[in-house]
Amino acid sequence: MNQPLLSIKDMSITFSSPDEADIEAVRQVDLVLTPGKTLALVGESGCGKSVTARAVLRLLDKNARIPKGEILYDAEGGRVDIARLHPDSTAMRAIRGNQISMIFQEPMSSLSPVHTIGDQIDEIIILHQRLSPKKARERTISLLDQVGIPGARDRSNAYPFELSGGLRQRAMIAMALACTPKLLIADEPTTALDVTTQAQILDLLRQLQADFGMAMLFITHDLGVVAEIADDIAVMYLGDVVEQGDVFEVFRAPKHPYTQALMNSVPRLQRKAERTRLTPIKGTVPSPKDRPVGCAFTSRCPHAFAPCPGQRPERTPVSPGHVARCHLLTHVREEALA
Amino acid sequence: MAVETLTPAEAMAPAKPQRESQMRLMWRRFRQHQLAVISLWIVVAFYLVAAFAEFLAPSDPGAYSARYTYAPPQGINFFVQGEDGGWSFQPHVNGYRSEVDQAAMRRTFVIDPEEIIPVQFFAPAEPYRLAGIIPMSVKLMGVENARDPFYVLGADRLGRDLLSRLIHGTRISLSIGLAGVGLSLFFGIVIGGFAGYYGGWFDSAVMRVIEFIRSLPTIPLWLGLAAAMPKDWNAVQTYFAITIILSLIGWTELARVVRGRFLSLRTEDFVTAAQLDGASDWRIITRHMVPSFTSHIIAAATLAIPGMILAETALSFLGLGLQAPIVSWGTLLQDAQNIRTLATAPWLLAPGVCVVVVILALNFFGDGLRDAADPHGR
Amino acid sequence: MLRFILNRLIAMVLTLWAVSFVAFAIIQLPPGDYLTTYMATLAAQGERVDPRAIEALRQQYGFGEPYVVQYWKWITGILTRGDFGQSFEWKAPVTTLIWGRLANSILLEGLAVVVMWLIALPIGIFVAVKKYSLGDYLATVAGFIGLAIPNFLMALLLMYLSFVYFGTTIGGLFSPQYESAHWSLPRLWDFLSHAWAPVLVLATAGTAELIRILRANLLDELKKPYVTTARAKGLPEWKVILKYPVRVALNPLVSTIGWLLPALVSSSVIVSVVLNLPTAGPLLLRSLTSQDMYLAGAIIMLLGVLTVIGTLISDLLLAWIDPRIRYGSK
Amino acid sequence: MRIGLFKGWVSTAALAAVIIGAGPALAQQQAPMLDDLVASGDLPPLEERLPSNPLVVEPVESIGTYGGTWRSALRGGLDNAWIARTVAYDGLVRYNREWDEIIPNLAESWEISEDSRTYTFKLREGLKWNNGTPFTSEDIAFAVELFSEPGYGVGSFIKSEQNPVSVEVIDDTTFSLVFEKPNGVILDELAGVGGLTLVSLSKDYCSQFYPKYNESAAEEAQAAGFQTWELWMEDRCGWATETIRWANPELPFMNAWMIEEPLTGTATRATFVRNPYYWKVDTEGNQLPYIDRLTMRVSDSVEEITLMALNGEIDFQDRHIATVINQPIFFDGQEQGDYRLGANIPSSMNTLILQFNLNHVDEKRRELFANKDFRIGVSHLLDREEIIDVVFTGQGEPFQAAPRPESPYYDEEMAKQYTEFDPDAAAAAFEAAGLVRNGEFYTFADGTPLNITIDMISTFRTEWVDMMELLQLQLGAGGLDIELNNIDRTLYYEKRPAGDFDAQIWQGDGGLDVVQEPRYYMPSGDESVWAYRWAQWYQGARPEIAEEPADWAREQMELMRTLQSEGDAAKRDELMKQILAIAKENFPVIGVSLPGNGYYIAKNNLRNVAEPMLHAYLFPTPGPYDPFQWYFAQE
Repeated sequence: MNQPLLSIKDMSITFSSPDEADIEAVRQVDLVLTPGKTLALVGESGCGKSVTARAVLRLLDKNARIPKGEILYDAEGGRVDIARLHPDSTAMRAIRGNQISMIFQEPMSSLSPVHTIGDQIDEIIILHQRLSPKKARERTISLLDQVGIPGARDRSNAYPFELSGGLRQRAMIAMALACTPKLLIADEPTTALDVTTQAQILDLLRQLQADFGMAMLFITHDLGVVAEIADDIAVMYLGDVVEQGDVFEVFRAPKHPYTQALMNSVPRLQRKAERTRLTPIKGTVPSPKDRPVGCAFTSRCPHAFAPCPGQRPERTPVSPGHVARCHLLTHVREEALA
Repeated sequence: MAVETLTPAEAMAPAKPQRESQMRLMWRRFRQHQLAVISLWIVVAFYLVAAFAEFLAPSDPGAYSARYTYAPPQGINFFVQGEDGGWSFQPHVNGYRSEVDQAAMRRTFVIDPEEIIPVQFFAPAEPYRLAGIIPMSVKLMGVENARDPFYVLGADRLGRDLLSRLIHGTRISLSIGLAGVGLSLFFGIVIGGFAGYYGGWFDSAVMRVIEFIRSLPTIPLWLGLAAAMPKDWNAVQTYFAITIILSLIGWTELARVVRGRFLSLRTEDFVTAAQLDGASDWRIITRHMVPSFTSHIIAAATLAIPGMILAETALSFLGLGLQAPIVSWGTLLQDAQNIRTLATAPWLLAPGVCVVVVILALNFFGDGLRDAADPHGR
Repeated sequence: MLRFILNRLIAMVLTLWAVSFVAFAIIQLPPGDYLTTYMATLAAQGERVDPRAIEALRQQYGFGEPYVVQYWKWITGILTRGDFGQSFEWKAPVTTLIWGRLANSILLEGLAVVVMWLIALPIGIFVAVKKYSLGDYLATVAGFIGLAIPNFLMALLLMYLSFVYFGTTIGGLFSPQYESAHWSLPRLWDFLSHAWAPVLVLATAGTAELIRILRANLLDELKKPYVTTARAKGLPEWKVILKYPVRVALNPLVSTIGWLLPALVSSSVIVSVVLNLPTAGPLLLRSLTSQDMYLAGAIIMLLGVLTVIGTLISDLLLAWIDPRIRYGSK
Repeated sequence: MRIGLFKGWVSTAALAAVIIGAGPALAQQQAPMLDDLVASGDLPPLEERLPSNPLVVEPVESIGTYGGTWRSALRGGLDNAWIARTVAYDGLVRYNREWDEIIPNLAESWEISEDSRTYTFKLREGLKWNNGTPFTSEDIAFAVELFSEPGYGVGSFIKSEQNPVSVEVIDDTTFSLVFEKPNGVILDELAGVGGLTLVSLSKDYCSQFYPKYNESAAEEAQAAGFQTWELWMEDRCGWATETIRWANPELPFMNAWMIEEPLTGTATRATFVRNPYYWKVDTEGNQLPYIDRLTMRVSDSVEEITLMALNGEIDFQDRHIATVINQPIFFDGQEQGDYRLGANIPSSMNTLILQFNLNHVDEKRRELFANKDFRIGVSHLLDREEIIDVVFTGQGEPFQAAPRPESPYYDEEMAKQYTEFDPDAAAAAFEAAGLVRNGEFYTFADGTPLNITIDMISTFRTEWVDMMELLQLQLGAGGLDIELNNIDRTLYYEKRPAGDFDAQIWQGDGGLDVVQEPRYYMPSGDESVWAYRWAQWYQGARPEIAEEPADWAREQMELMRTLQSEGDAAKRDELMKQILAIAKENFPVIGVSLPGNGYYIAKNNLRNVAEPMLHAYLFPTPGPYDPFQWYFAQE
């Protein structure tokens, strides 16, 4: 097993507001990213997966803090705790875009509407690699070519609105790869795309990962995508990582009721006669401020029992590399009946 | 480092499960803008002054005194030193020593610390009706002997009390702003509303007209209209005519806002739903659409008031607006519009200070309202 | 793009026609005509009015024709001969009176627009980035103070204060010795030492609106994902803000020039009167009050034309800097 | 600020062939700035430029030195009046500095026929326009010819229908003005600003625009962008003191200074430079003027002009800035600005004249306003001392509409009658006028309410607002319900013919210029607002509204007609006194107070400036005080 590239240890993120109590949006998350591997971060909207990903690049809003935990990154010059860097410091900026880069969900709005694709990619190359504008543009064109944009030279002078969604996302990827980063964070990169484009983009990402050997943090709510691209999976619910491990292991034997429920809500291709009703998760995600002290899933869990609301379940190893946070794994059934 | 401060609820959950009432939410957002909150109180204070002018003004704004032309401000002192050297509480103003300098054609004044004129609070006054309703016969402050000088903010060229004139002028100036905006609002909502709701040729026609009016410099319009006003109108008629002139130009901005809101609301689901339910247009507009953008309208209207107040002063400056003996900030400033005043009676610029403060306050208040009503900008 | 320009041009011609009509209507609104005002003015100066002279003038100027006829004569004169008619009061063709003054107006208002932007840009960016901070409030008050002080008062105060503290009178555009000199460095300096006051008054009166729009646009843009993208590139924060959201927020701001112009023209009338600037303003004011109708009509119309052209230019500018409009998307 | 004794008014020039001795032949000098021009031959030597007998002017204080620039300011580009007062005052004849005599100017002498119909003038020999062409009788004849054109909009005695005039040219320097009827006041007309019309055009230059002399003049006018030759003529050859006259630097002048930078519509200043052909010398034979140049800043901002004066950037000025309200700051600023204040004695005899409409169309009101007792009552209700105190800081004295104390027509009784504040007398007078007081206000005898609306204009004189507000309160206290109607000046004029206004106010013209401006003493013209319809009858105008005046007014009118055709000054005086006596008896209008002295601002180094100066429209101050002999002392 490779040396981890980035480890998030026991990280919490809190948001403050002028007239409300602070809210812990992410609590005690542990994640490990390894070169050449993809970690998928899965969960419903609002569960904190994007916040976690952005924390790695310190791109959080200014009312967000990381009060505890560390984000250890093996930079070229040694290990850095990103959690302790100032967001606008030189050290942080040297990592951003250069060693860790990010792809966003909306390729349209994530690209500046008033600059050409080429300009936007050139910029990052000039910034980190100190190339002349001319050379940077050559590199940009080869990158665009590499991500499969036809007529890359012409397209580099195009504005985002002149490209289709798929091409835009390819351009976005080209931008992210411009400095051959060690870690690529992809925040739902395929959500806004249609199905065929989605598959092409996933293919591209997989292939690029193979070419560049980078680690990838892939955020999605689509378990199908996870199956296609991930090596490891971490399932988040309302700020907690409830289950994580090898993707096959977790898919094969989900231990946390939430993971199980997620699995059940994905339709499978079956003969009509064999189809069973999908079991959607009951209720909706509560607001973080209504989250119980204990397991966040309590309010929607079909198995909820006595310790759930008041006591936070520990990380419990299920099998090597497979961990879940659920009282069901540590408490005996009798208590549940009691 | 991001810029926008979102509440955690907004940061975490895009779909808000529990809906706070629109107004409460707005008020909460409004409170974040502290400058707007302060401004709100300033605006309220000024309107209270306007409403209770008779009670607050120490004297009749028209009462003149030959002995005190251009008398400087006295200021109010609260303590007097007794013969034993001890200080006791006695609100008072000091008298003047003055002499006439014939060569220079003026009176010179020196505040006389010896002469103490006690100030009474809730002093008796000529009977009047407070805010036009409540019969009263006291005023906030006054001096016992009406012949004693009482010029807290100084006197003007006829020896009239500037403070009293300022207080009464507040009434005219602020109400002209309010009335002008009210009228503009009426035109704006009716015209803009129709344009936005029905769209089509009417909408484009209205928009062209609005663009046209906005492309005209306002001064010639004012001048032309003000000059065309029947000259034998009395003060009240002139006042209303000025209001109408101001709102004839002012309605365009409000109409634009209203139209914009109507256009965007027209396509929203709840309106479509109401239409499908067979609700009448009138019902849809009044029951569904108007309540949902009242806050924007209030904000836009608030931001339109300062323009009206400034316009009133500008018209007075050009000699076309309200004229003496009407007392407004514009006419008061007109008196202060000369080197002589700047050089020898700067206190007569006090109406200018009021204008500045009120304009700033109304602007910040309106901006705060707009921020709160529409967190995502325009 | 061509279509866009063409459409705008057609709209402009229509607007101009409407402006000319309104201009003529405005000068016809007040009761009486130039001669009644003329008599009143003479009498006010203690001069004696000779009714015979008035009668001769009345014939000479052709008063009493129907309104439409007068308008028709006027507008065809302008279109066919560039003849704006005769100024009664100056006894000179209107064209000889207005061009130089209009040029001064354009110069001053142009300078004011530039200064307005110079003031509004930093403040607008600052207050958006530092929303609801003490700095925000102070900068906002500073940016709005010019709006809040009535123009005439500010102009008068500046003139008086510069007399008291610098011992100079800053009225006009030049000191007497440079009045009719050729352009040179000292003359430019002299011009600047006079022009700062009106430009400042005009500029600060408009900054508030610019700041307000810039702030609203910028607050909007700052939340957009592309800003995060830019940050994720590793750009320093100031560069992120200046290069991306500010750049985008500037686009709609360009189009505000168009409708800032009418307000600017209006306030320049007042400022010019107080500071004695040889712009079209005082001429307009005087001609309106004396009912010198062809002169007033010509100035109102030309000011309208200026604003309409200004709007057109700002629209074209917007199209030029915003690729989305340039390439006809949306 | 003592006021010099004002002597007799009218010239005694009937036989006058006033010849002030020809200048000493020796030591004639010219300004150094002309020396080079003469040396280079661009300019003839001084002797060839001066007339054979130049007008010798006695300096006010001392012989001056050449040089310097007189800085002043115009309020806007149409402020021709200041140029008229400083540059233009050079007619055939002029007033002396005391305004009690008419003295030679361009004309060195004149004769008046027995019947007062023919006036024969003798011009100085060798007078030249500033371009060197001779000034002759032909120029006068040309002006009369041109201004008699019916379509030419000039107002002057030349166009008078009641007493038409013609010119007879006798020789180059001699001509006669011949009137149809006797004319006793023409010399006064010629000595005032109105007389400038006659001598303002050079035939040599202006005839090129006149179809009579140039067949293609009309086409040339078209080509120059003017619709008619009249407009083109007006543009090139503005008459007398018209603004347009100062816009054409080619136009020949006879004044001390000529146009250097013209006053065009776009000018920010107008400048004038010495006329090398000016035809006046000082007592040592030095050619005048002393001052090289005049620069007039064109400023639309009174406040700017005020600051310029305070800053010492103005050498002499009174117009626009020397107001009551500015007096304290100008007084205080004398040291800093290095200037002094001198007294201006106004020709006006009143700060405000209240004119009830004696010709009201409403029968009841006409009867009331025409009742002398009513007007006496109103006059007694005015607390004039208070108004003087509040509005004028104590300057002035209670005064009715009557000639000023400086005037030979001064009559203390006329000036002071009914001026004491006396509510009881007022009540008695109102009772005599048939008014009844029920409660707060008086009503007509039949009980109909009496509310009186007084029209006023605030934009013309700011102090009127203040005065009228006080007046309203004072009359109100005495039981008269007064409403103030602050209106536009145009409307002010338009209301007059309709006759349904109650009262209007105006300033007290005619304090010194009693004969020329008798509007408050008798119904003399449109400005006699109190008897507008009678005045129409007198003028023979507007027959649709003209009304036959009351007997006393008719008597005045007959006296005035006699006066105007009377050649003998003493007899004219007597006639005027009779008119005034009738006015005093009938008390048609109510005055408030005698205006205090005005002031002028002059730099400390500006010399030969008379103090005090009389100030009037007809006597265009400072013109009659000979600005061409002012000079800057060298320090």
